[in-house]
Amino acid sequence: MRGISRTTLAIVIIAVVVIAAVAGFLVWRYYFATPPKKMVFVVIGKSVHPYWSVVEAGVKKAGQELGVEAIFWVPSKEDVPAQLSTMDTYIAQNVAGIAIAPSDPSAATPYINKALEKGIPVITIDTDAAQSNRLAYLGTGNYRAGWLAGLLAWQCLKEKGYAKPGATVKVAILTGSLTAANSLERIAGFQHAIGNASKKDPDIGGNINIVWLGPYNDEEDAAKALSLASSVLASHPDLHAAFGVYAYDGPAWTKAMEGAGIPPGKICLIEFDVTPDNIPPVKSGYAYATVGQRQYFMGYYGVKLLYNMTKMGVEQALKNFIPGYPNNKIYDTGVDLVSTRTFEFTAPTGEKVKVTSIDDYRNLCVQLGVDPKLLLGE
Amino acid sequence: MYTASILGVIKAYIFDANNPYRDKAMSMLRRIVVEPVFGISLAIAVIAFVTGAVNPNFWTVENWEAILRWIIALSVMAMGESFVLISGGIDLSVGSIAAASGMVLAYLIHCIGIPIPISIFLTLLFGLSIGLFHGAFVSILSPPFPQIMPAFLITLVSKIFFGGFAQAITLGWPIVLHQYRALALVSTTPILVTILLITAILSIYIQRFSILGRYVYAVGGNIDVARISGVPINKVRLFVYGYSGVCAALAGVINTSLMMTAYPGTGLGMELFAIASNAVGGVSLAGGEGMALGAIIGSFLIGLIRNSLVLTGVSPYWIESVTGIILAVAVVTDLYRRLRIR
Amino acid sequence: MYTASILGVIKAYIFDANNPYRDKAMSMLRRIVVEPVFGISLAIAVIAFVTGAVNPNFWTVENWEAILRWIIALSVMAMGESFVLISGGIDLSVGSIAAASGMVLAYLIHCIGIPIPISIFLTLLFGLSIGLFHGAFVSILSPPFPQIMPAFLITLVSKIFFGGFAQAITLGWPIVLHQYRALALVSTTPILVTILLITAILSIYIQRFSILGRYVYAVGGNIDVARISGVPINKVRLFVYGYSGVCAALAGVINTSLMMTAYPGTGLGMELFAIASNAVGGVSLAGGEGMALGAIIGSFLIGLIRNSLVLTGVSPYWIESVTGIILAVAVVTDLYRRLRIR
Amino acid sequence: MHRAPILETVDIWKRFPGVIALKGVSIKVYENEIVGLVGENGAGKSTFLKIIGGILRKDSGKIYWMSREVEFRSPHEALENGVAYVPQDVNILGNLSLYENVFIGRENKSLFLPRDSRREIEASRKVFKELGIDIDPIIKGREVGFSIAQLTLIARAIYFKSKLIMFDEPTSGLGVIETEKLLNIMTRLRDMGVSIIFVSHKIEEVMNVADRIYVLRDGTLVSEYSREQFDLHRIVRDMVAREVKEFFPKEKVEIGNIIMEVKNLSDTVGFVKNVNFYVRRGEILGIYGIAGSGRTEMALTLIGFRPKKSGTIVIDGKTVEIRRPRDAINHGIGYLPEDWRLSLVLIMSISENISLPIINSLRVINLGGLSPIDFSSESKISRDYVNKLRVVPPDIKRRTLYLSGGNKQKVAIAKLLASRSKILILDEPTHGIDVGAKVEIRKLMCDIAKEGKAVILISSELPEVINMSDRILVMREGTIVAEFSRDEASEEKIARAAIL
Ligand SMILES: Nc1ncnc2c1ncn2[C@@H]1O[C@H](COP(=O)(O)OP(=O)(O)OP(=O)(O)O)[C@@H](O)[C@H]1O
Ligand SMILES: Nc1ncnc2c1ncn2[C@@H]1O[C@H](COP(=O)(O)OP(=O)(O)OP(=O)(O)O)[C@@H](O)[C@H]1O
Ligand SMILES: [Mg+2]
Ligand SMILES: [Mg+2]
Repeated sequence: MRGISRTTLAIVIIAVVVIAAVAGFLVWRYYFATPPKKMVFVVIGKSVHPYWSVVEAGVKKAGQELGVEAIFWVPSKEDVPAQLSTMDTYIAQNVAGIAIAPSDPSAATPYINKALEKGIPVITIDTDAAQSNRLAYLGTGNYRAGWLAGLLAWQCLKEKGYAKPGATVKVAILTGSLTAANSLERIAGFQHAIGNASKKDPDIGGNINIVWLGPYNDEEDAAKALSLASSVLASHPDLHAAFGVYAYDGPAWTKAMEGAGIPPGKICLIEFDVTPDNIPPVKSGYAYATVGQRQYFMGYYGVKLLYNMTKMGVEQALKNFIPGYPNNKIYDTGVDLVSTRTFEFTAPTGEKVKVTSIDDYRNLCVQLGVDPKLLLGE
Repeated sequence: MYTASILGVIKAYIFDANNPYRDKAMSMLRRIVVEPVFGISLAIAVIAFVTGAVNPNFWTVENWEAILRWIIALSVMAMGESFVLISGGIDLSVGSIAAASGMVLAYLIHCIGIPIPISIFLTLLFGLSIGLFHGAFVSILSPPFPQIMPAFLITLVSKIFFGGFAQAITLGWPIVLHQYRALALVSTTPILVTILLITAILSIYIQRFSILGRYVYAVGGNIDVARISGVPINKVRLFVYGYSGVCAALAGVINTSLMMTAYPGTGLGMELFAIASNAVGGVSLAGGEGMALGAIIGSFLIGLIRNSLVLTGVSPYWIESVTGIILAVAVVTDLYRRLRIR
Repeated sequence: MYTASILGVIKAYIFDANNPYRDKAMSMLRRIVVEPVFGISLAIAVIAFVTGAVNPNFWTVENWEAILRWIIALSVMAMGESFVLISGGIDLSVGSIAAASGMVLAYLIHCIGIPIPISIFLTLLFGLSIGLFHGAFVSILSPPFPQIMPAFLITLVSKIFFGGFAQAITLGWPIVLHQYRALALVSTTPILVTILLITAILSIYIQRFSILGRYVYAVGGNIDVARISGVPINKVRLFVYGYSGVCAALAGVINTSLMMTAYPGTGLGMELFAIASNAVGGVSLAGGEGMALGAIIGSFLIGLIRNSLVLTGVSPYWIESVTGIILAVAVVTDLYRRLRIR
Repeated sequence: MHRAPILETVDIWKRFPGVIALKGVSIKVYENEIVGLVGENGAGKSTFLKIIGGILRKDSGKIYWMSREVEFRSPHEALENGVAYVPQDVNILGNLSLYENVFIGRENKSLFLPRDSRREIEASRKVFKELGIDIDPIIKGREVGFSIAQLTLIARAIYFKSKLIMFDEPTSGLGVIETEKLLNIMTRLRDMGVSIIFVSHKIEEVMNVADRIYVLRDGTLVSEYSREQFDLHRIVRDMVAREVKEFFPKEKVEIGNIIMEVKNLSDTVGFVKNVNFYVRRGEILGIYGIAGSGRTEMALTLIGFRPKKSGTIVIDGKTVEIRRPRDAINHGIGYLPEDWRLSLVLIMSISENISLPIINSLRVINLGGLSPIDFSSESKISRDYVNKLRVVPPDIKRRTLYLSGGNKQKVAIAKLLASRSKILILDEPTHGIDVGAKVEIRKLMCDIAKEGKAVILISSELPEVINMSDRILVMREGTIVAEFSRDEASEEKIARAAIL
């Protein structure tokens, strides 16, 4: 009375596996006989995040324009093995080209090189893997973006008069990961910029004591970010500057400040990314500015560049696209610094820094072909 | 003032030797509070003392509000989880349900335009129905299987599914709710405390004083015996998973109201802390033992550790490891104490 | 060719009615393979068929190599976990141990300059010692506590601690190992397959054919009975947690070799999939039942689902949710089947 | 005199994988009646009761309850209809208090209402007293031993006077006094209008109280006796299909020198106080005591399962250190727990259970823990004992979980015998076992003694102790209070020593 006997089960299993295998093989043969359909390009992002949704929009647009299949793939959280195993899968499929934003550049290097050896063109976007043989890099380094955030913070500290000779300045950093490369690079850029500016600033000349708090890790959980920010404010009510490394970190700082009764503008808060959530803090004056990367172009030009490589050859495509090729293999997509007003200042490091107002940024979006609602909300 | 009056009542009970109810009240107090809580409370006191010594800001009202704000969502979730654990099951989905609930709430309010109270109600209903589904699944398969198996599997599936679902509905974008001022009310301190109190009182009442509570313990103690004794085991399980679902959804609502923005990632992974809060607070993962109060104390300990590590200026890179060590010490102390009581 | 000869042997066994070993072999086959595997194998076959139909590249050798490469670490980890689960405990720390082991390996090779084989050996020793510590902790406290309690607590603490530790040693930065060519050998397909085979054979041998294995099942089935029957329950638990620790460290080594970089986040959270692989593969989370082969099949299913979702072009936003649904269907089919056999 | 039956079953069939437990059983139970149901182990008695009580589902057949066809889908539903089942697998909820165990599932109130603990405590104190035990109902289920647990279940059944109570071997773990009380209560309940189905392997008890007896063999009803026709030997013959003449086959054995001596044994909590005794080769030493007298605790402390405060154990003249059961096994002491829940891993098969204590020696080559198991000698040993003790079904690959209560006990005994210890402590070895098998096991005890080994027989069945032992110790409140040689022992003397 056991229903089916075990032996029958065994035979059924073997039968099912065999049938599946044979059927799969036949289907494969069938497809093999027909010529491949569309070319397939793959763009691999880092995690499900508004930032990457904008990249995706660029990818889809390019795919549409070129009439090719442009696949965009992200793991749900930053996850190096998941990203690389997916890349491995696409390599196994012999796609026409891959653009990847490696979560860990050095871990991705073997796979980038492997794809190139198989003849699949690979470029990096958002985060570079400089030691690999990738054909080109599209994007603004996160280090550079963090650097600009640092310069902004320094400018704000000066404006508010916190940065005085001999003063102590407390700067706190909140991030979603202590291991993801973009976070590490943004933080490094931010810290180096402030350190550099404080030394080069003629008024200060390094005569200032900068206390770094953090980076505190909220594990990509906005509620945890808020609780950490509140704790930091509670223990350091005299905080001077704050940096939110991931998109929701800026709003979390803002909420925490509201909760602790700190008035807008008292703390120099620099946000990262332009999402509908990052704009209210800027408008209300809690945030000095937010740093936006033009990620749309990484997706859009990424696919176009890969397409051209397959059509006109790698060298030609790169020569047409990147100024200064072959000495330079980096295409800078640029960074936007968004605040309530448009202004410009010269940082102590000698760089000219341009800040756009929200309205100007909206116009810029329209001009570049991005739906501003996506980035700025209503 | 509130605190003062409670203290007054306690004092009256403890010091007035003529009070005829004193002994009774004391024994009840012991049963409800002291027993499961002593070891951990000690840990809490030590941590508070040390942190206060290192950083006097620890004792400011703002700081305690900050601690409280974050803990409440976790406590509520952990209380729901405590029912499931006591009944001998496990609910791995609470974090993802909280995340999905936050998104559902925002979707209802912002994209459909349903009034806030109704949206909250519908969100809780959403949590409830997921929980009931878990309860039904577990009931169908267990017995004959040991409860933990279908429970682990189906709630794991839900964890994965609803975690993905939360991200997928807006393709990862947050839903901003700044314009819905009324929603912020939910996360004002008095309301938060009220939510905590109501959930705690309800949970403790059910567990310790109601018939249903006895059934929950019975099912967790030995489901076969409970069944033979005439306990409606399936109703009990529908209830515990449903309750856990509602609590998780409530945690999602609290999180969303705190940020006034629904982020798909908020709450993901929180189930681990909810279960850990219970384990730390003396709720047996083997079922049949423990109480909701333990869950609250456990989540309080976890929240406190996080706060105190920030306040004492421990390097953020070592925060995780130090958290691990402190938890270990607290837990070992507590287990050791209970070992001696046995 | 390899396949052909295996098929030949199988054919001889099945169809040659005069073969005196046939019945024995069949019954062994049944005991080792068929029982725990049927429902899931069906799911695997269906997924393979559908994916192959949608995307013919699925059946290429490269693709299968890619699948294999990325599930071996999980399989190895899951096999270690299967011992702990069968013994009635739980090990939540395996993901973090893998992460920490990867960093330790890189540290030994790169920062101290120890030869690669010795470094790998020391790393495995590192995993072993953590596991033995868990085993000792659980043994001290259980009985009188149910095993799952101290097991959950101490491995949770280790999960938090070693997760943090992995981040802290380099302040979150990866250690690059590209210049150590020999390390890459570990993750070439033949070596990976060898590792899998050796671990699998060893695990299956211990569980099904050795005295120690019998003890592991007895401890998971009823620890009091095991004790009164003279089973050395503490040695058994030292063994299972130690084995699990070694397997986790091995998974960390494989991951590091695959990427030629030790990235502190690699492996964190993997314990959930290791436990899920077991649950899916029929290892009872209540202890006493199941086998390592189930763990392999379970992790294979998980790896296959990931691959097939990429190949069929499911939107990445829905991948998690779809994974959840497929797992649910697989698991329900399997549970239902086992329900009927019981 | 009888009206329509209160319960009638017609042609009930039940199949399990590998066995047919019931092959068309039809019985009737009238109001105000005690119906005895007897049969060998594995005959299907419990299965039958469980089907009526809504715990199992029948495959076919009809059940009429108060002349209405019913099928209870859960015990909950059965209870609501006035049908109560007192299970044989005595198990109470360890994490709840005794009074909660009495009342659980029968509060008959809405789930969310508060419980009425005070009333429940008082009420259960009263029923316990009625059953002759003076125990605080607040203590947790896990803290009491087998017989108190048994009595708690009984208390539960008699407090709520259901219309039909089915007792499945309620007396198996009880001593004479409690048994007496229970039988009295049963007759009283009957006179109050409650119908009772009474399953027991102690046929005399059944004959004492029952109005009718059904005999079940191998899933079929073989005979029905009304009170006037009761005849022990005929009933037993119907059960086991052969003649059983001698119930206590004691053989005279030459008694050798002392094999084990226990001095000053005390545990840490005071259930065992200063126990001193010795046992000799070839001797069967009986230990008697009432429920809670500490015999089980003494044995568990002796073998190192419970923590020991003081005590020396001398085996063959050498003082040995026993800190855990493993040591006891290594020194040749085998223990049969009073409850098979402590001797069987239920999810393991019969052979795996039998071989568990000796698996270490069943290896093909010696690789320590990694040694391969010698499966063929494992199954050979198991098969031997399964045949010897007539375990049904004799399938050594079957999980013990699926065996009937008595067969579980038989496997537990097999497990002990297989370890071939030189000192055997048998704690209630024959409870739950059918008459035929009881005799077999008693014969085995004599055989063991003949081999020059020693047997310590802990039993609540006074005739068994008196007829099988060479010497009898009586325990009370954790210590040994009296000793009788075989010749001086009488039921009365022993009972007096145990109670006073
Ligand atoms: N859940 C089950 N699965 C499979 N077989 C079972 C199950 N329960 C009982 N059986 C089988 O059914 C038969 C009847 O068992 P039952 O428990 O009714 O016997 P019983 O007459 O009560 O015996 P005992 O006197 O030993 O209690 C036995 O052979 C037993 O092995
Ligand atoms: N009347 C009682 N009052 C309090 N505790 C009791 C009582 N009877 C038994 N106990 C507790 O229950 C435990 C064992 O009881 P149980 O009746 O199962 O013993 P038993 O095994 O039948 O008898 P023995 O101990 O003589 O073998 C004892 O440790 C005792 O503490
Ligand atoms: Mg029975
Ligand atoms: Mg006893």
